[in-house]
Amino acid sequence: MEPKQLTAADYRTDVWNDWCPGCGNFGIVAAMYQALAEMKADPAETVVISGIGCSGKTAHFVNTTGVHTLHGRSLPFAQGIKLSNPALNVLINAGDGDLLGIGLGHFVALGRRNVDLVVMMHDNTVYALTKGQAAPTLHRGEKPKALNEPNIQDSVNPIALAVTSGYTFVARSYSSRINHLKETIKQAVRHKGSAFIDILQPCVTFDDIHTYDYYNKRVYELKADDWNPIVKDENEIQQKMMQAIAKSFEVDDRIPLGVFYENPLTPTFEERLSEKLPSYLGTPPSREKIEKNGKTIVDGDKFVEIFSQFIVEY
Amino acid sequence: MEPKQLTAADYRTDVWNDWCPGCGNFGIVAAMYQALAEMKADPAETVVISGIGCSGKTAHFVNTTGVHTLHGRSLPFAQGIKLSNPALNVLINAGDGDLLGIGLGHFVALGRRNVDLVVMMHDNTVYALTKGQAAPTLHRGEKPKALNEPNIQDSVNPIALAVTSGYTFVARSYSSRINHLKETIKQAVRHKGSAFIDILQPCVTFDDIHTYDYYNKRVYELKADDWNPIVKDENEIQQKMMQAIAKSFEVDDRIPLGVFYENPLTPTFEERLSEKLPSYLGTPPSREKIEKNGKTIVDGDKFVEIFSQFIVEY
Amino acid sequence: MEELRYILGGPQGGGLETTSEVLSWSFAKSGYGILSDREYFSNIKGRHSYVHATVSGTAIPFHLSYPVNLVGAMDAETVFTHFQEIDKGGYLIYNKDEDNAKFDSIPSIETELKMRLNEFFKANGIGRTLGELAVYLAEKRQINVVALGYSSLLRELQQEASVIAAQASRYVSSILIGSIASLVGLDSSSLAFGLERRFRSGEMLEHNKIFSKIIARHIQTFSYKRPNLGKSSLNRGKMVVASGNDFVAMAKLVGGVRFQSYYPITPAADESFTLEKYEKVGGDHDLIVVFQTEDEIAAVTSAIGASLTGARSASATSGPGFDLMTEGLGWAGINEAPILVTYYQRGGPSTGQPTRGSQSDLLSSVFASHGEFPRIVLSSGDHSEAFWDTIDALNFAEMFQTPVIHLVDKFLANSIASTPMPDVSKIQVQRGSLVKKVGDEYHRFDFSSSVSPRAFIGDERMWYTGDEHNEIGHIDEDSENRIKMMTKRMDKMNLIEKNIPEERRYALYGDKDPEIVLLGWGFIKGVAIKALEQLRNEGIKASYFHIRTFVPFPNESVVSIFRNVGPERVVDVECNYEGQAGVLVRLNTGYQLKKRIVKFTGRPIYLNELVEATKRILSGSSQEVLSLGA
Amino acid sequence: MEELRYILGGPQGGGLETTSEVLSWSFAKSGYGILSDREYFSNIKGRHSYVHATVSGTAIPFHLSYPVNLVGAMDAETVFTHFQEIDKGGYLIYNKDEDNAKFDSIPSIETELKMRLNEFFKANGIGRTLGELAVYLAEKRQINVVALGYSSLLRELQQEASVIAAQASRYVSSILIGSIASLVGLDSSSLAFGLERRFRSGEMLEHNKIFSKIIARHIQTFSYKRPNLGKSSLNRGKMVVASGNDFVAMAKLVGGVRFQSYYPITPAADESFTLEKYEKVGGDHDLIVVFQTEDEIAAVTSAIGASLTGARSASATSGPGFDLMTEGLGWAGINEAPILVTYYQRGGPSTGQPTRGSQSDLLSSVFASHGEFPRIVLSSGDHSEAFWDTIDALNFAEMFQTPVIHLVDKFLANSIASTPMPDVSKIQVQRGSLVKKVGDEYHRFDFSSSVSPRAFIGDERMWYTGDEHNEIGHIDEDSENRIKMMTKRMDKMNLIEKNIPEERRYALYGDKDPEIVLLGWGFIKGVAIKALEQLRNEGIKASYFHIRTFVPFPNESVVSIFRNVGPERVVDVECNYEGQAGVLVRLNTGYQLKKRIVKFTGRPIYLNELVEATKRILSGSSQEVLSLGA
Ligand SMILES: Cc1ncc(C[n+]2csc(CCOP(=O)(O)OP(=O)(O)O)c2C)c(N)n1
Ligand SMILES: Cc1ncc(C[n+]2csc(CCOP(=O)(O)OP(=O)(O)O)c2C)c(N)n1
Ligand code: SF4
Ligand code: SF4
Ligand SMILES: [Mg+2]
Ligand SMILES: [Mg+2]
Repeated sequence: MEPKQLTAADYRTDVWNDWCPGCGNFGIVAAMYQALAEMKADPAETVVISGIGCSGKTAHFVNTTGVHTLHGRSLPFAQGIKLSNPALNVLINAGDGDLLGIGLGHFVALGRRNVDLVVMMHDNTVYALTKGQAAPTLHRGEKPKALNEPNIQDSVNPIALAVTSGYTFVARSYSSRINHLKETIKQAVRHKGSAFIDILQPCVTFDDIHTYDYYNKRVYELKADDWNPIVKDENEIQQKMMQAIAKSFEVDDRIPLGVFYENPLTPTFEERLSEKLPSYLGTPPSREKIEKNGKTIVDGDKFVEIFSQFIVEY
Repeated sequence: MEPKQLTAADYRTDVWNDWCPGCGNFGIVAAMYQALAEMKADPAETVVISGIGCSGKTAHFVNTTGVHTLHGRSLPFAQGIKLSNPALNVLINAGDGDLLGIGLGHFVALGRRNVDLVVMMHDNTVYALTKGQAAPTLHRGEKPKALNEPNIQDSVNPIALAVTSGYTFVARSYSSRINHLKETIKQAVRHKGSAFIDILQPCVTFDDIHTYDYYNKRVYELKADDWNPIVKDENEIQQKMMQAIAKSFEVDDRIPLGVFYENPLTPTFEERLSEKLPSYLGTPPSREKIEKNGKTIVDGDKFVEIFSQFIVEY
Repeated sequence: MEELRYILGGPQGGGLETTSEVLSWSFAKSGYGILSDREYFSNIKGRHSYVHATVSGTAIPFHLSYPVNLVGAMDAETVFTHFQEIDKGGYLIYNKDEDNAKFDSIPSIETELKMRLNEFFKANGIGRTLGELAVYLAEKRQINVVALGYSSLLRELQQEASVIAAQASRYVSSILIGSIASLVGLDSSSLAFGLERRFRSGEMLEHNKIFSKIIARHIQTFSYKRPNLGKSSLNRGKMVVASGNDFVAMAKLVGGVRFQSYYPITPAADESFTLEKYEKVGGDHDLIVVFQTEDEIAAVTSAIGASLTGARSASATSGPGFDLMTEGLGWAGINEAPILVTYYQRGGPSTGQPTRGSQSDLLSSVFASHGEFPRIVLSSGDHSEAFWDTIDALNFAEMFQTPVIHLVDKFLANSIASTPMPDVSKIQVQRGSLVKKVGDEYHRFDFSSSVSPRAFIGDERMWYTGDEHNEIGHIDEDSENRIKMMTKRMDKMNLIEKNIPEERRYALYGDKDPEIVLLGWGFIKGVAIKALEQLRNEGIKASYFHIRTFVPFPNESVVSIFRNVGPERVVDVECNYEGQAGVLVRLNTGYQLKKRIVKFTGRPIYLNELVEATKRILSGSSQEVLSLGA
Repeated sequence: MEELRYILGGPQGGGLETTSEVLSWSFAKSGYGILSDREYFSNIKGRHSYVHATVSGTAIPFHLSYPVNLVGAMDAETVFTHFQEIDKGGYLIYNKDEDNAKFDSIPSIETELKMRLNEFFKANGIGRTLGELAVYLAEKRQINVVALGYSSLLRELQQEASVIAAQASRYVSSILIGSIASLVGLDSSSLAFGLERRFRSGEMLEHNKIFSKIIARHIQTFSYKRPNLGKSSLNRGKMVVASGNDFVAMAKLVGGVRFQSYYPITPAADESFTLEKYEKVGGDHDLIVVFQTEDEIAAVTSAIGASLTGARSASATSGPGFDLMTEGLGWAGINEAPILVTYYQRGGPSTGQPTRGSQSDLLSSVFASHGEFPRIVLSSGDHSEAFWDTIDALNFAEMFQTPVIHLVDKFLANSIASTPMPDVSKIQVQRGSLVKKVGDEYHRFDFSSSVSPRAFIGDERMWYTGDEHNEIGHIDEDSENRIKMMTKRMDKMNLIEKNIPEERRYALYGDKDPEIVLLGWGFIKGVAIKALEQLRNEGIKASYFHIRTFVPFPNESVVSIFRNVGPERVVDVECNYEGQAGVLVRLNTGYQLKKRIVKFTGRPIYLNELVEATKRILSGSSQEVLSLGA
């Protein structure tokens, strides 16, 4: 399909959006619509993949291909899709429970691969769709309204975890800074490798602590003049990682938004595959012809040639 | 049972140990036997819990209670055991595939809880028991002998991951420095909270890269004179975490052994539970009487009292 | 009127649950029995949700039916969704301020319903507005339309109770409480009781009391004949009014569960939330650790771990979570670890219909996990069964040292019923074969019996492994040992067969010499039993065979039913597509159920459709697919 | 001699596989058919492992049997473990250097075997040493004991081939190659072929050639009558000599799998390793991405993802991994995603007997995952079936757009067989209903057919969800849509019933008018067919009913078997405890299998024990539990 000139509104489906009025998720899809329009994303070649949760519904609200997967499993589904068709532009919308709770193993595994895709985490500190239990992003001692008692598990630090796991683009944005988020998404898409965006997303129904007000008072944007997250050469990697992790500890009074870490040098998984399978990018698994007129492309002679190791002639 | 004076040999079962001759695992159990003897561990109150892998067999070789669980699941089994009987001394022997591959979600979740137990990771860079595939600790580009091609996934950094996840005692030791390992285990047991020991463990059968020779040339012990991993007050936490993570990047030429991070201040999960359930440590789940002469301890009156919210009288 | 059936509808998150609860408490307090089902989308706020209840003073109701006598609508969508369900002479309470609302401009109404509405409005020559529909209902359908101006009511509340305008909207759902109480003539002390249960004390309570009086004044102005339930003839005494989830939670606490692990999932999680509320159980030294894990794998494995230390332990989940527990279940099986999984069935496959009901997880629970090990699978038919089954499940798990799966369907889990308080003195706690202080010679898997004496971790030294093992618990690959150990474990199925009597496995209701037998399980029980009554009134002799345990299966009794009435006259009634209990009937007895009434829309089976379907079966139909309910 | 049966034993990791491979290649090259099973502990080095083979020049063998004609022992443990299995007049090759070894001081021998040995030695009044045992075997059992001094042989090798002492031990396993080749009189070019296949070129190859000559010299010194296989009468042509794992891997490559994800697990992983070796498939532009994931959940879900983009995709696992795939399977079901899971069955439950075989995962694969969705379950009986079933499975997955589970048991997976090269020109690649360039109006789940035209992600815009959905793929909770969509999906089972013909579902071997019918599946095929022959020789008319597909089930044919021969004469033969295929027979046909021959020790069923058991059944026994094999 030829990319058409689509507007942000064109990237919205006519599925009724049933998020709670005022939900931070609206800002996230708004930024996605705009980013997709500005990037002239081809709807058939763009895939929005989500897990299960309020965030999971995103796949139905964006007018590209949408794959609404299982709770916690958006990343392996996404990798299957991307690795068999690396031409696709793959965006993932996952809940914080999705990604850092049940799906955490996949989260770290993706970092180790650096597959070229974008992971957007709807960071709302709760399991929203199951009615407000503590998500892994909720700090210990906090008690949003659905909890009987304050949370007794510590929170994970998503930025530090992403950096430690090998993500090569790690950023934070905020659902009500739509422009900032849109730009961050575009940067993440342009980045080659696994990109992670921690998106602060107020859940107006269940999280009465991390409200718009809470974030509005605390967030600030990292500025180029005193913050450079980009790895210029291999030797810088560790230092930039450390810098990002150190920055990620700022979460209480002032919450930084922006790119924490960006490393364009580590090869993507697709590049690693291409290295051993040179035709990979040209004819990836989804694009291979496997039959000619209903017959396998491997005929008898070819079979013998390929599998000579197994064949004995007597 | 009264603790008896047991020797290291008493902590060894008479199950035939079928690890490959020369395997690093022998050093690990040797250190465990000694540590248990020196700590006068009561065999009935000590529980060795393992996953599946060569490492998983450890539970059968130690003459305390042993629970050989499922691949990747040693930690949740262990938490169920420990939380229902917090008086137990719980030691976990897990493979690096076990813990940082399939079981990674549990690994991070445990850090968030700081349950008082000890996790020993048999870091041998391969899935040994399935014949030598790349484990999550194997670096990209390395090709131990069972691989057809060099590994194309990056390794995780176990120390950085443990620190980031909230483990309050994080150390590295080496299976052939039995004394160092024994002392580290004892420290870890004494520590209150989740303790993680990354144990370098040469797999002599499948890993022809990280051999004894490889490690012997590289390891060095962190010394008190220029290394202090201990958090003295809350304000130091971040700095000590950063220091540990920075140190964890040293993996190539020189590999540090010792305690990377130790934080005695964060309350354990058991303490957190006790705070809301004051009788928890005194009469934990496993020690509660739930019946009197075959009847429930909750009689009719008590039922009405407890569940008054549900009861209507007409 | 023998029973009152009502529907209350409104946007999810709009207070409907409060309304329903208050009414349930109030009805219960004034001596009526109530069953109240909750239907909702997988959504937090805004989508259409409703409560469907039956209230009766002659028998505790365990069924729902259409048409209803009353629809109370918080919003226009409720009217558009449910107007067809109101009986002639029934009532519609709605907000006339919305008279101009058109169904096709309500975004939350799903396309299919819009299309059906479109056809209906066209066919009946009505405009598309709520107002016109109301007129039509009053004139053409003989429905008593109680048109209230919700905003003016709220304004009155503001004035009389000095509620500030911004907060008045919190009381929209109270309009239904007040108007139904007034219409039905609920006594004011019962209403007050309901309100107090819900709001305890304070402003909200006071405002609600004032508001119900304001509303009553308005309702008085309608001259319609009032629905009259009559005085209750039910026995007086203590009633438990609670959801199925809560009944199970109560039973777990009373039955001795001291460790429950869970990962949130609809419709199971409510049980764990209740357990959390009661984590101190009720005594100074009793407590339950309710452990929210990172996933269901951790939920089941940590519960197994806890079980090894001697704590009675359990978990609760539904389909997707149960799938993830499959591997852990097998470990419990080979290690003979007592463990209870309460399995709340929702609509599948996959995420399916996460907030709707089903009975489609039976086969997966009977066969889940690779390899072979003994298990017990129980299923509950109503709230009281759910309570007692939980108690039994805990005992069975320890008596046979094996996993027990307790199936509860969402219909039961999320509906609120009034049930006489269980006689707690009848509860037995059977812990099976236990030992202590055996010392070095303790062999956890002693061959002496299928159920070896069990010591707790912490009391003795012992070994467990998921590998095949010898008596000590160490890995063993020898063939002879394998045969012995497999046989020891699998022999438990014989022990279970012997020790769980046939009568415990099923229940038979209705005519002793039936023309037709309905065979079902789970929440079908209530509606089926009521259907028997209706059928009898119409001269049809029917009975209901209720399966309570699937493993062990009530073979003998099923066989005798087939023998006695003939295979042609046994009808499989289930909330799934393929008739899963029917599959197990075939498997266990060889008999094939040739007639089926199935429903798989996620909504419960209603009395009227079951009766009708049964009659159609009697007239020759072999399969009925039910579809009622919005 | 019609067939040669041998056992080669030694410590795991000691080179036994090499020995076995070389011999297999060599026998195949000289025209014999071979089947060679591998038995090993869950251990990397040191525990006893052995190969059990049948070699024949009259028919390609698909069975194993006891007693064997020859045991080749790398170590004393092998002799202690297998000496009872040698036939009178058979051969024992062993290392006389170990003559002083006592069985009770060999730590790797399991307790139970030690106890059995103890009894045996006591009963026969022999000392506990290897040497004494050898004498006993030669004298009392008429066994031709080929006692070799392994260390002196290795010393000769060091001298003749100038191998340095430290490396000589690598050649212990070659001693068995050389001695068997020489004993059996394998022609030297076939032996060279076997060695070349294994060692390619270089030092190892040369040394082995020299060594086999050295060994032959020693073997010549024994005056025993040689086992004589005779010249092969098998057809000449291309034979594939490979394990079941490899046959499946070949079929996947040829059948068009372009994405395979896996997480290592015995006995499945070998398939993926082979795929990795052939990741370039064989052409410049053909490739397969073999994706090692972090767990089986990721394996199945990434394979499903790949499938959505149009790549034929598959995974391979065994019990514990399959359990973890359960949830993903349901997502594929509701999303009508073609996907193949090759399910290698090992001993369960739980970790069970991870390196042993079983057929105990049938029920879990038929019923895995909550809710209801169509699926196909195939099972293979031999290496050639495994090849063709894989091809079919891939086609079925796409034709019916649904998950396919292909059951292979470990016996088949890990045994090496020689099979005529498959006629590749017969392979059909059927991709089912595909579309491209439909544009905005593409509805992935179009109601027009049970199998909606399928476009690939990347070609069209479309939606998928695990929730119940409408034709577009968006979440939909409407009842009417639910009924349509469930029915559309479940109707595939009818389509499958219609399109997979009855003949494809089973195979029937043996007598047309049998006294007894063995009913089995999987690797039982080979031994059962051979058993028919033996039984016929003994005057018993028997047939073997082989189930090839469990979903769809060969109902008609099973029913007609029961009808024709009578339920008393059908015997369930399975490698599990409860007779799982029997359960499915009951479920699908109502017939109960009343006679059973089962084995659940993890070892395959052997010809002799099957024949014996069948005869016992014929004389009235109703259940036989087999136990043969070390
Ligand atoms: C295996 C499994 N377990 C549990 C659930 C139930 N569930 C649905 S949404 C959800 C949590 C969602 O939380 P999060 O991922 O943070 O997303 P949010 O709703 O906050 O966007 C859970 C636990 C499920 N669908 N699948
Ligand atoms: C669910 C599941 N998947 C796969 C396996 C197969 N398996 C057994 S051991 C093992 C890997 C062991 O590697 P590691 O955890 O590093 O332990 P090691 O053997 O190296 O000590 C695997 C994948 C399994 N037992 N269970
Ligand atoms: S529950 Fe929270 S996250 Fe979900 S839609 Fe409502 S506000 Fe948003
Ligand atoms: S395979 Fe490796 S890790 Fe396993 S026992 Fe052998 S040397 Fe040790
Ligand atoms: Mg969330
Ligand atoms: Mg390892």
